[in-house]
Amino acid sequence: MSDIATRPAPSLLASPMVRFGLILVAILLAIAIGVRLDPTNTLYAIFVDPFQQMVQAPDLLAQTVWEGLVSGVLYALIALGFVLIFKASGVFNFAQGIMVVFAALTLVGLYEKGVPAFLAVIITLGVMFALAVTIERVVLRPLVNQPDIILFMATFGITYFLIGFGEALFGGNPKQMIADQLWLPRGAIDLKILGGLVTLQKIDIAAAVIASLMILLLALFFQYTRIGRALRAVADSHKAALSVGISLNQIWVIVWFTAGIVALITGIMWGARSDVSFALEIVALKALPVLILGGFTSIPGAIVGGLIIGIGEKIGEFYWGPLVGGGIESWLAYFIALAFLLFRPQGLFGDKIIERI
Amino acid sequence: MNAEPMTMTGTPIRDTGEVLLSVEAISLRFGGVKAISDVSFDIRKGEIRAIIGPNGAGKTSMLNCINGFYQPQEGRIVFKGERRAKMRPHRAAAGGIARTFQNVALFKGMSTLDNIMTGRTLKMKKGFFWQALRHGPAMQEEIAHRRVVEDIIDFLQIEHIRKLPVGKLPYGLQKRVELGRALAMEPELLLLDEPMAGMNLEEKEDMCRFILDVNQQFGTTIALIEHDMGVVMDLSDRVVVLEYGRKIADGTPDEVKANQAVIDAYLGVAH
Amino acid sequence: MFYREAGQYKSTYASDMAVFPLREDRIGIAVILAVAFVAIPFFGSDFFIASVMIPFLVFSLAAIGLNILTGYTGLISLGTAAFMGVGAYGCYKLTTLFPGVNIIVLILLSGLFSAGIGVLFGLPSLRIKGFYLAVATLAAQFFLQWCFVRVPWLFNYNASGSIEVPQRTLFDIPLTGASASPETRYFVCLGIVVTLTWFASNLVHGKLGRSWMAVRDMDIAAELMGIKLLNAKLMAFAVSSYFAGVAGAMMIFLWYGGGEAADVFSIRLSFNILFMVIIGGLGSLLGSFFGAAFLSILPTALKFGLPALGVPIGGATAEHVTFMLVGALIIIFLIAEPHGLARLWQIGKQKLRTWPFPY
Amino acid sequence: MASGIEGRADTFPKLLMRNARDRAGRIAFRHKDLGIWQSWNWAEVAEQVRGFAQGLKQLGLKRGEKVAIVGYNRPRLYWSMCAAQWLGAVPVPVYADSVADEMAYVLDHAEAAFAVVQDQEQVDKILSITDRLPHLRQMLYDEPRGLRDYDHATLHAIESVIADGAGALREQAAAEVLDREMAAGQGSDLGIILYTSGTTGRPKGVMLSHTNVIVAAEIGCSFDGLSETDEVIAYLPIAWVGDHVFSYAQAMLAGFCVNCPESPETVIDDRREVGTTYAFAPPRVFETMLTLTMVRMEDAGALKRRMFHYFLDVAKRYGEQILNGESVPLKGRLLYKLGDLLVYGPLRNRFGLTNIKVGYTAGEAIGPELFRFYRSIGVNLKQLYGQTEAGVYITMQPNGEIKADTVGRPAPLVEIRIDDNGEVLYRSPSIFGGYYKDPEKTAETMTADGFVRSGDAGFFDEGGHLKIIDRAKDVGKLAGGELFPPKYLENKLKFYPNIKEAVAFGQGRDYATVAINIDLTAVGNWAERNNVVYASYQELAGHDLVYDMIARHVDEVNRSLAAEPMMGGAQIQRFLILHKELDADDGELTRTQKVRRGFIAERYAPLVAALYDGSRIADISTEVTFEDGRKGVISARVKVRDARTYPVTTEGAPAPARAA
Repeated sequence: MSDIATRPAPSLLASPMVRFGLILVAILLAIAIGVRLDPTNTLYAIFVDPFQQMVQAPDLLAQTVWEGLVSGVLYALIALGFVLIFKASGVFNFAQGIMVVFAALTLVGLYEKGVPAFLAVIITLGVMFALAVTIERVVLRPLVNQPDIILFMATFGITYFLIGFGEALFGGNPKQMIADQLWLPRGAIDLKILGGLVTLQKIDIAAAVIASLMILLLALFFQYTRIGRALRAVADSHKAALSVGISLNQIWVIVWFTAGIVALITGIMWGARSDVSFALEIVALKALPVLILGGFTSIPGAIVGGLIIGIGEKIGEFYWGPLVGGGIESWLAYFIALAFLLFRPQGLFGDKIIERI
Repeated sequence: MNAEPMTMTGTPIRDTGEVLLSVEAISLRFGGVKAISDVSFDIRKGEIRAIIGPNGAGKTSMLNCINGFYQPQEGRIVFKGERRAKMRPHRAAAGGIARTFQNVALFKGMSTLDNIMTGRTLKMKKGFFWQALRHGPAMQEEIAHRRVVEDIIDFLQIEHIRKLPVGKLPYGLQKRVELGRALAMEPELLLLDEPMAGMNLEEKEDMCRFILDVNQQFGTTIALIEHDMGVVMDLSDRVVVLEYGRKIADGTPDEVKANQAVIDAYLGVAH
Repeated sequence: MFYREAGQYKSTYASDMAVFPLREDRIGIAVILAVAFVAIPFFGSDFFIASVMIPFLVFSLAAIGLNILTGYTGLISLGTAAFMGVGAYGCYKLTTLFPGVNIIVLILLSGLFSAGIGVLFGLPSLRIKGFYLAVATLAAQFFLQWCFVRVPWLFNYNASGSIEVPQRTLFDIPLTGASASPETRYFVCLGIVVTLTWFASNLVHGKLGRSWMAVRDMDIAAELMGIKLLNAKLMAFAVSSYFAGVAGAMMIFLWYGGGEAADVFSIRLSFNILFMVIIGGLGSLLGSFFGAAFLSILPTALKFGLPALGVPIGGATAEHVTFMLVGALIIIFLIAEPHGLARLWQIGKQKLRTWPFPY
Repeated sequence: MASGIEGRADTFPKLLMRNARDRAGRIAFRHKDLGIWQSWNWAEVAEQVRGFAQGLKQLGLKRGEKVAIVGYNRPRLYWSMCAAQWLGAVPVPVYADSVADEMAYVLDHAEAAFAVVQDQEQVDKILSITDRLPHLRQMLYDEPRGLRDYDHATLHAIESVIADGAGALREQAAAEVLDREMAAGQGSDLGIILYTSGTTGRPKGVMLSHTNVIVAAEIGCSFDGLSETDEVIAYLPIAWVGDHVFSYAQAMLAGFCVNCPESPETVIDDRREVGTTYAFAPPRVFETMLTLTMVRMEDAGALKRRMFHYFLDVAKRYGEQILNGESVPLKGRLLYKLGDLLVYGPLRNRFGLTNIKVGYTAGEAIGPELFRFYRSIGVNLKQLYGQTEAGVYITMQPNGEIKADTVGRPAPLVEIRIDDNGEVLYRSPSIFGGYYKDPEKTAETMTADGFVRSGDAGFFDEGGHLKIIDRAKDVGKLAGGELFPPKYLENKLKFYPNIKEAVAFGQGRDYATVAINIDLTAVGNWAERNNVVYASYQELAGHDLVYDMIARHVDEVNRSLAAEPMMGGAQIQRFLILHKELDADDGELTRTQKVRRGFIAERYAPLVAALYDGSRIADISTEVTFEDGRKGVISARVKVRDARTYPVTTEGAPAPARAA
């Protein structure tokens, strides 16, 4: 037993300030909703009606959950990129979102320049590798041993640079993802279940499958390859990694490259569902609440967190959104994360926060 | 009572009468691990009380319970006659408990002066409005407290580092600044967590002198954790010995030195 | 080199604790204020004042606000733009509710709304720290931005959904609205920024500032010194958001003169202000000005400067280059001097004081 | 020049009351304490001193009794001098860093009845020797820290003594009695006893009357036009005549402000803050500042370093002429102006000498290079030649007649005569009244016609400026009859920043040799730049490259000696570098940091033998005292080297010019 010990977390609700604050937030939300509604029906509309709808039209519920599931998978993919880098280098990589966009833009851009689709994929992978090497050389190596916050800020710099660079190269207009050329399916499957019609886009199914495969591959990679074991070791201790015979610099390149691959796949899938543009950057921010739920260091956490956020915000938008005029998708994810955070500051799967003295 | 007559060499009359603080059957657990089990002892007004024990004996955890950083699951803490199941950090501070830390916990981005000034925070009453003006009452208050802080700086002989950021100071000086910050709170009970760890002989001697001076000049009650047995035996009036979270001895330095359990558990190893 | 410190002794604590204890620094500040209040309005062109100085002042104020939170108290916020927006909409509501009250008063009052909202979103800071807190502030950013669009009450149910800046005067001189001259608007901005900076400087040099820095540097020790963490943090959120709110109101009423505020107060703006604070220097009021100057003037300079130098560059390309440059500069700055321009300034000043010695 | 002592104010307490009347609101004392400069104006000081005097009176201090004063420069300690003088008692300032044994001798010899000390350290020191001080009755201290639990039967805080006195003075009768005490004092009364730290034997108590000191102060004040607007910083030992005259007597006379630094370590910063206008420092202080400057500049960028040295060259060429008001070509003037902006002004600022009107150096010879450096950057540095027995001034340098190698013309009111053996004798109204309780020594020093033997050998040059060669008794002869001035050699060597101390041997020997102490700061820095690795002082001192460097310095000294009259024979033939620093704690230096040649020759006898027996190496082990008082022995093998000598170029021996 060491003198340095964990501090028993104080009960959250014990703080009157926090309790007061939560009540205030609730009132604020109620007012925001109340503005849009006949006051007498407010409680009904919030607490009864949505659930009635769910029960009455299970097909719609299934459809919503499915859509949430798919976007959740994609959130999880972005979050996965974060987790990979955070685990191995302690860097909170804000640029993961933009790497997704950058990868997708490069792919589409290359194709537009006349490069065959699959060759373009390979070249893009090369670009992502070059990017990883550059970032390691130019940004990470000079900043080694700096506080986390500095590295975090540096990834902001990377983000901005990549935005400018990408727009300068490929222009700012949205582009069409080359889904067909990559043999991604299109069209939809209509399922007649639950007394209604549930439409599953084939591309969504593909996304879910490919994402699952991706995660499986990564798991195998970490479990059974020498480099993968080294990467896991480095998360615990840098010395351990060195003993495996891989330098820290190499590890960083590998990790950033892996994150780059994840980014490319995310970009392809997401781009195939909508289109490729910098608007994705905002979507990528959604990975943050996912991480908060899942914890910064947990791959299963990222997946579960992504699904919770994806499904949660779709259901919220579909059933409660109209009450306040819609569009609550833009912030609901953060509130869900915040609510979790207040009760589990370290996330669902995160390591326990230790306070030392 | 170990009272001695006053002499020119400065041996003080010990006035260790009433109990200032007592811990009663404290137990602290982290998950399944017991850090402290059923420990009771008291600290009398005006004395220097040492807490010793091997690494991991729960000494720091004990201090953390006393000033409310940890909340023990069982037991009571009685401070100035008030019995509490748990202490709250700022309530402990307001009640007159100050402390220093095993690994210096200074505010690294601030100067020595500002660090010690933070010790006065609780005693500064002027509101936000006056602070925003920084003239009139707020400035007078700042000046009044600056005077007190300057006395402490003078006392600890750290004039030359008054305006330097503490982050770059040598370790020994940082420890001194930390003591200064605690003193600025004008505490009734001062908890010192290994005040001499990592110091050279000269710095240790200085620190010993400061601790004795604080005790004598301001009448501050001191509870300290220290590994250097020579220091403990010289400084303290009474010693409590912990091992694996349990109290194994309690008494004057001589009594403790003679205690077989202590010799077995601690002294035999340390020397 | 210019410092002659001999004879500058302090015989009172008040003079020793002055913000500018050295005569040379006081002269420097006086010169800067003279330039700001006299030289710029007198010599500056309308374009310079309206497109360079006013944005600079607005960003400076917002950066000071964020610096109080992030630099002094160590709490990261990605929601500055939203708090600015609260100030802007608050001011708009106030102008409609109290058309008789002077606009300057209303701008200063509108900061109180964002202070309130800031405290609300600051509440989680008791429990969560670091990146986690950044996400909490993102919640504020997106939620408030959503409100700006979806709550028509905020923009008085008008069709365009934007803030309409009414004409308001002081002594018959138009301060806001279409007929307000850039000089007048500049003076109002300057007056507010100077006053609030003075308040901020007073705060950070006093008890509250020390509490903030204590929380930033070692929150556990601060707590055991009797500093109530929640109070200190919420105070930082309140003051920070107040500054942001006033900056937001200034932005719409004195700079843009109205507009689609929801787009203006986007996450991009939050990031921009965060960069200003980082490049300028965390924990330095002066740095906030440096950062704001750097990042608000750089795009303008690129847009107008490069073509002037004969580099053929379109508006869109200029924007891309700006993005790349800003990104690269952030990285370069973090590598060269993680403590920002303010630290460089400090080092330079120290060099001047110890000149000709290197240390 | 006529003596301008006012009829009334012929003692220091009277001067104080005059100041309190004429310039009541002017700041008299400042003390950096608790972070700011606490200040007292003349009226407040007078109030404090009156209370202090009354307090001392109540404690039983009698006319004619001695009051020992021990500590660093603190306002209350200066006030204690005046308060003692008020009652007709005699203050005896004592060097604060004296060890208990030295202090016991002085206090006992002076028969001190009271001791006014700074802090617990001094209290403890005196308590440890009380059994040897039968006359000591009361002790007062300035800083109460740590003394709370001491027996206060005969121990008092100055503050409370002053408060008690001030309380009693509220009674009209008591005040009148006290005022009569002051009025009873006369200029001819014994004002102060200053113990000199002789290079040999026990310290001697130099008795100076109020008139002696006031005349001396007046000489200085009128010579340099000092007024009440001046500022000095008091940081030299209060027991030294220089500090007594500059920081006490002249301040009282001219009414200027005395600034007491926060602690000995902060003197440079404190001097910069105050911006003194009038300064006094032994050459050592200036030397340290210059060495630090050069060492620090080595770390500057190449461009800055070149600029720095370029402008120093400019200063060397034109600076002194400009300061002396001579004509300088326009280009020189412009370059100097630029240099002033870029280098000299900032340098003066760093040294805290921006506002300096005149600075004095004395105590020992200053290197010409060093001296010219300060003058060339615009600091009006002058030399004076003085002694405690003279109440300090013997010769001074008038503006415009400043040379590095002479100490100036006789000071106002001073007559000088050169004895047949070359010794300098002087007479003035400020010379002392004799050594306390030592008529024998007094008779040895004073001639029948009232001249005082300085003990220094010197001569007047053509311009009527005095040039000091060495201690009269130290100017010796080699076995071959050539003149051997050891100090002259040593000083020449010490002008090199790498050499901290040098001890010359040669009296009655065949040739001259030296033992050298390297300067750890300068040489250490050189070593770092030249990748010379060393683990200790001893290793560095024995390094061959260091020997090579020192050999070059010795070579240059020999070359210059060869070119000087009468000195060619004293060229250094062999030298060695000592393995340890000479230290006052080991008795190798005096408390004023002068080398004790004889003692060193004894202590390092094997080394001296090696210098003369031709061996290349010698073993030595010496006992040393560590800082904490423990003793130990260090042993070393020291190398001896031969130096090159040069044929003597000047013939003949011009006789020293005599003063008219």
